[in-house]
Amino acid sequence: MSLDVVLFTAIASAIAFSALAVVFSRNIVRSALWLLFTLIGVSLLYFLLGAEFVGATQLIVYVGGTMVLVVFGVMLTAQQQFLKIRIRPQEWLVAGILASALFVLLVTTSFHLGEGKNSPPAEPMPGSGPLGVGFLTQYLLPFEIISVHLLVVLIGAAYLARAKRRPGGNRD
Amino acid sequence: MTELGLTPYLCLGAFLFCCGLLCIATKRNAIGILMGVELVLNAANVNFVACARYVPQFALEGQVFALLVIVLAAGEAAVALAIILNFYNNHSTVDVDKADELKG
Amino acid sequence: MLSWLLATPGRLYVVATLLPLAVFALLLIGGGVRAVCRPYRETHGFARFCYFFLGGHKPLKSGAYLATAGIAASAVLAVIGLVRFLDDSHALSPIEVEHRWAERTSWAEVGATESGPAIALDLGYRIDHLTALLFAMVACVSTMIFVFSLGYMHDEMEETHEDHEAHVKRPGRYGRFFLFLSLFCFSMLNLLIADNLFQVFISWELVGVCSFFLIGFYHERRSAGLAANKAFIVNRIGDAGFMIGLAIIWTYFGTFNFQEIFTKLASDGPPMPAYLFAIAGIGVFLGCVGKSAQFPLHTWLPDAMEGPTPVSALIHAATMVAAGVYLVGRCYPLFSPDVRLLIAYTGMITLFLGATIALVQTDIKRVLAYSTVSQLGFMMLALGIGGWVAGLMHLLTHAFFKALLFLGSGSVILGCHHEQDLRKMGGLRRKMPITAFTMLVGVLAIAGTPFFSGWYSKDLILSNAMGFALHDNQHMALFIVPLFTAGLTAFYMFRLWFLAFTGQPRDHASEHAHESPLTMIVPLMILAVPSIIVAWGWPLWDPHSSSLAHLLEHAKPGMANGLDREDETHLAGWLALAAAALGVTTAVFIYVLKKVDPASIQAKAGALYGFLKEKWYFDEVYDAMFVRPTIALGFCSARFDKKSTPAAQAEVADRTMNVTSLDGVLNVLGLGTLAIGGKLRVTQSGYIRRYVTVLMVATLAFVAVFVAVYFVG
Amino acid sequence: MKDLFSFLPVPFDLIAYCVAAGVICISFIAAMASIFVWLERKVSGRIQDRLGPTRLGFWGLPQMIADAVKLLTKEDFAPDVADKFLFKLAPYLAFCASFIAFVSLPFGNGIVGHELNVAAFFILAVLSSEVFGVILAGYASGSKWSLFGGIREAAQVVSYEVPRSMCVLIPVIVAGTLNLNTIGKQQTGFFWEWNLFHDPFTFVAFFIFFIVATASCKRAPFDLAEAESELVAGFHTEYSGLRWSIFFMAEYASMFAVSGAASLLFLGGWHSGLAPFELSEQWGWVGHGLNVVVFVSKTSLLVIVMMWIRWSLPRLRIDQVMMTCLKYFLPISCVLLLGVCVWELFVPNSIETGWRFLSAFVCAALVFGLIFRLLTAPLTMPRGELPGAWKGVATPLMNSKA
Repeated sequence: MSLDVVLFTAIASAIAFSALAVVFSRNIVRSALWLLFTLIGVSLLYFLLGAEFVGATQLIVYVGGTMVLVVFGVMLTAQQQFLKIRIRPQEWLVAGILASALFVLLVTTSFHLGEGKNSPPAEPMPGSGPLGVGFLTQYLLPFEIISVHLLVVLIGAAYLARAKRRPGGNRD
Repeated sequence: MTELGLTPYLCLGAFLFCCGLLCIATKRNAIGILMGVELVLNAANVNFVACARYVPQFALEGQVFALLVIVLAAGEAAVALAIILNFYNNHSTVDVDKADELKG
Repeated sequence: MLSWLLATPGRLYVVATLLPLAVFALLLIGGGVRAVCRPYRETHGFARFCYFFLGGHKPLKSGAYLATAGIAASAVLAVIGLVRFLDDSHALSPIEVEHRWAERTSWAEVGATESGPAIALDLGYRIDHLTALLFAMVACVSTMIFVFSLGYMHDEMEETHEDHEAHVKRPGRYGRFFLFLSLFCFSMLNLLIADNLFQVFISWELVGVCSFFLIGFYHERRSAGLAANKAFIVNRIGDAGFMIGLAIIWTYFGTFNFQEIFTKLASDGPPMPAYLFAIAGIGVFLGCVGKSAQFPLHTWLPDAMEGPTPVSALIHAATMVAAGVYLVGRCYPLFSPDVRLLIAYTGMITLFLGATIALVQTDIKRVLAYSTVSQLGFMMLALGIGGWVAGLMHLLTHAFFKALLFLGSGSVILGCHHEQDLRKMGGLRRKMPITAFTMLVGVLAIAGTPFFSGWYSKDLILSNAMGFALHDNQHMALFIVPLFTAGLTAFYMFRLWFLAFTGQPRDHASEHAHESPLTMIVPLMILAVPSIIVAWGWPLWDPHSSSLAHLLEHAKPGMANGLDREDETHLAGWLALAAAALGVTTAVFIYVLKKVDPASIQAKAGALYGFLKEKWYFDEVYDAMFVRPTIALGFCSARFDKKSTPAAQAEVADRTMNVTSLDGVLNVLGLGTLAIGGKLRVTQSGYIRRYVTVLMVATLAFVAVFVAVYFVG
Repeated sequence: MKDLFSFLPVPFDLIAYCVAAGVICISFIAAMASIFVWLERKVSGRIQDRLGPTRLGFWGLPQMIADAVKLLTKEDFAPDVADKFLFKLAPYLAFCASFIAFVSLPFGNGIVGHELNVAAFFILAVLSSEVFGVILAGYASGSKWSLFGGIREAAQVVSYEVPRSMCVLIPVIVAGTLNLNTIGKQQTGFFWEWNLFHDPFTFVAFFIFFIVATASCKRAPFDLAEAESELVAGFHTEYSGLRWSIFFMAEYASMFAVSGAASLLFLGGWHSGLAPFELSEQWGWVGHGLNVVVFVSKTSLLVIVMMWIRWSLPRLRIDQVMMTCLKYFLPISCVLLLGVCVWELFVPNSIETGWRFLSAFVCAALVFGLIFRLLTAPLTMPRGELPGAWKGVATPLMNSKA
């Protein structure tokens, strides 16, 4: 048992537990919290894999940005009656069966796909330098698309979430 | 198991993916659905990065696309939340089942 | 610029070709800008300035001069080019000539592969004797026609022109006329210099559309619109055949370049089955039939007289109908012997048909139109029997004297205040002497009077025909009919001249006739000269020594050699002369000495007269064969869709569809879709988790298939 | 340092090392926190004429112990409406975030928990997730004041993250690496080698970074999340005792972390600026020790400056806070970023060297001048006496003198 295996086991079980907790939490705020732990766990996994830059990005964008937004949204809409809206048990059953079937299939696929890839190559993962160069050369187009996409999102989100003046002013 | 291969990562990704789907399928809260989507995206990202680590020719590609997915997810969350807030303003609820004006 | 031109003197021709296009573009842009600025003419500012700078309400007069100058420059360049080309072809080897007088560039490439080069659509020009001569002819004749038009179209210069036939008032269209004429000339010149069938086809269609515009120039008149449509539609029939021919050629040769096609043909023979080769030839010929008004597609040409007379002159002499004959000559190696025989017989039928109808026409332009049909028949006949040189030489000579005749008739019509009926003319010789004299030259030339250009070419055609007929006795008709028709030609042309110019005026229009202005007379006089001398050679009295024929010999395609079988005895020439003399004599008897009254002949042969007068009932036959069935089919289709209801409820009938027919089927489809949609819309529940469940099922299925295919299987 | 545990079998040596490093860090932070609490009292006492901290025992040091005892023994309660789980979890979340930043913060050459290649980025990332604890605390308390505080905090921190990241990028561009240890090593030598004096843009960037970092640590004058005049006590209204103190440990830890980052990025890190060589390479363990001392004192100096600011400036309004960030710091940091790029690309070395010496010596002259002035300025009060309203009140010093 190498350290990697120990760490992976620990982190992966934490992630798995958190992910399950996201699904099964009745309270949406709790869900958000567990999602936060999942995301942090995933970022730790990236560090474990040696993708430090991706891990740090996951932390700053996902944990520090996206999750703050989500929690923000939760808080803005959190009223007691919405915290615990449920669905019928039958739907739970159907979805659960389907998801577990899918999981079994995916795991089968994973075992096939992962065959022969037991040890990572000796050289470390390319760090932020090669990534930056890659973004400005080989992957310039996706990079630009993402940039424009972000701009559009910025404008769109600002437009959608702006304070609207209601003609009647019947609600605050 | 002395060596950690690609398979555990892929399995973890599969698990996250299924959790995400389950989350989308079982939540009625719009934000809960959004969380499910985030889980699914993370599942994909785990696979990307794991493949970047274990398949040498994907060393750069995997990370690049993981980064792109992260950034996209941020944008997606922003827009989704804007929509949800709008929905909340108009319907005073975040229960997506109430958003069925267009149903057949 | 000059050195650029002289480096490859063939570019002279390019410049000459593009000049009319440039003029066209300038006029078009000017007119367009004027039209755009028109709404702002009342305001001040740049738009108003543009509007009035470009002529304001008046037609573009300066545009007409520009167009004339352009085509005149083309003509000058064409003559220079002709002289230089003749020099070069004497002095240099064929390869050098090819190098100096041909260029091509790739316009569009299709299907470049690693194994082979792309198939390219080329644009290019190639000058040989045929092109050079025809180019000079077209440019010069067009110039004359342009100059003539400057005078003839004079009444279009008014700000408001009143059309007496259509009873409408409209702005004059002086500029527009020259706009179309320029495009017409460009198309024809481009067709001539083209070195490939593709470019020919483009120009071909441009010529067609220009003729459409020009025939329908007085589009307020219903007859003009119909004639334009007719010309266009009939040409489409021919062009359909042309397209088929092109498609076959492209498929099997992979190129449209004439030289490449001919080289392949000469070295390997046709690379396709014989029947396809024949179909390709017939297809191309069908295009020529449409363009050159051969039987059975000749019916559009007389109707095309609805356009202004200079347009008729241009169509009949220099451009449109010449294009068909030119293309037959150009594509000569594409025609197998059977197809050539078909060409010959088509020509024979056409020439007889045209001549017989021309006998009884009373409209001065229609007589000329049918004479054109007949003369084109002569050319086709000549080409069909192997008299390549004879046919194309007749094209050249005919262009000059037919242009002369048409412009002369234009002069007459203008002199008689737009009166075209020969029966109402008479005695114009004294009132318009120059027109009368120059037209006489044209009439003599077309009748085949010795030492006039027409004599040389027609003599050559008939001697070729006789040689062919003697060689193969079963085709004797190919000689007899033209010979007889030569007599008819002389008769009806002199009939025209006698009716118009001799005797006493028969109508007040001809009483008040006057000679035309100088701009119209001068082109007539100039055209009279080549009508006489263009085919001269030494010795003058030997029709076979014509220099024009010798020049054309150079351009003769290789496989045409040995096909022409002239008779050595010159018997055909004498016979033709005799036939012409007979025709002239008859005309003199009937119309000058008035020994026989035409009315009595008319009365005796009433049926035949009617038959000829009604143009062999071609229009009626076509009407019965094609037009009526088409309309009937349309009515049947309508009946199929609509319920039959009493005529009184026609509006109701329009709305009520027959549910068991096509419409019903479509309705069933639509309603069925609607019903299925109604059932399916329940699945669109608006619950995201349901959708996700479906999504999961789909993902499950896909992953399962993936696993099964890639790992298990 | 990893060699220390090499006697253990393979995975366990690392685990032991991690545990040891964690223990060291936590105890360091705890110690730091209590020292900073004491320091804060002293500073505020000096600045605002508060008497208590200056009186109790030797330099007021027993106050620290008294505080600790008070916090540890205070009743730990949670409101009824609170979400108990989240309420209890929130302080630890906040603390963890600050604590993790120390993993990659080098205290000396190689004296670092884990040398990350993206350390600068990593510190930003984990510090920005500290906000979660605050938000959750605000939400879980079940109090409107707390919720407002939490949401204010979220908005403020997320906004200030942007100019802060940009200001970090500026020295990173100069250094060409995100590795803080490397950045520290690059500034070996005299003080003009510090990134602060690299060019005018880094010089300005330092101050912007410091202000923005203050804001993102929710320190006054940007402490809108706990503005007692508006929100009672903001997100920690309902907290007391140990949990409350953990929030403050987190705050002091993150103050220390950003100050450490600032000193590493701009102020030469663990270099005193007075020796032309790397101490640890020349003098071994002694050098390492000196490095740590220099680094901690530099960083503590920056923390003291933060306290100084806190007790000197009035609090801003929340809209002013946001406007300052989005309308001023963001454009300024963008301009600085562009400027430093242009400088790196187009400015010749001679000018750069010239600027380096010029700015360094001017700054040094100013600092020395200030210190000289402070030391030589005449006292406004006789020694031992209190100023202002407290004039004439007896103090221990007076007593001792008397």
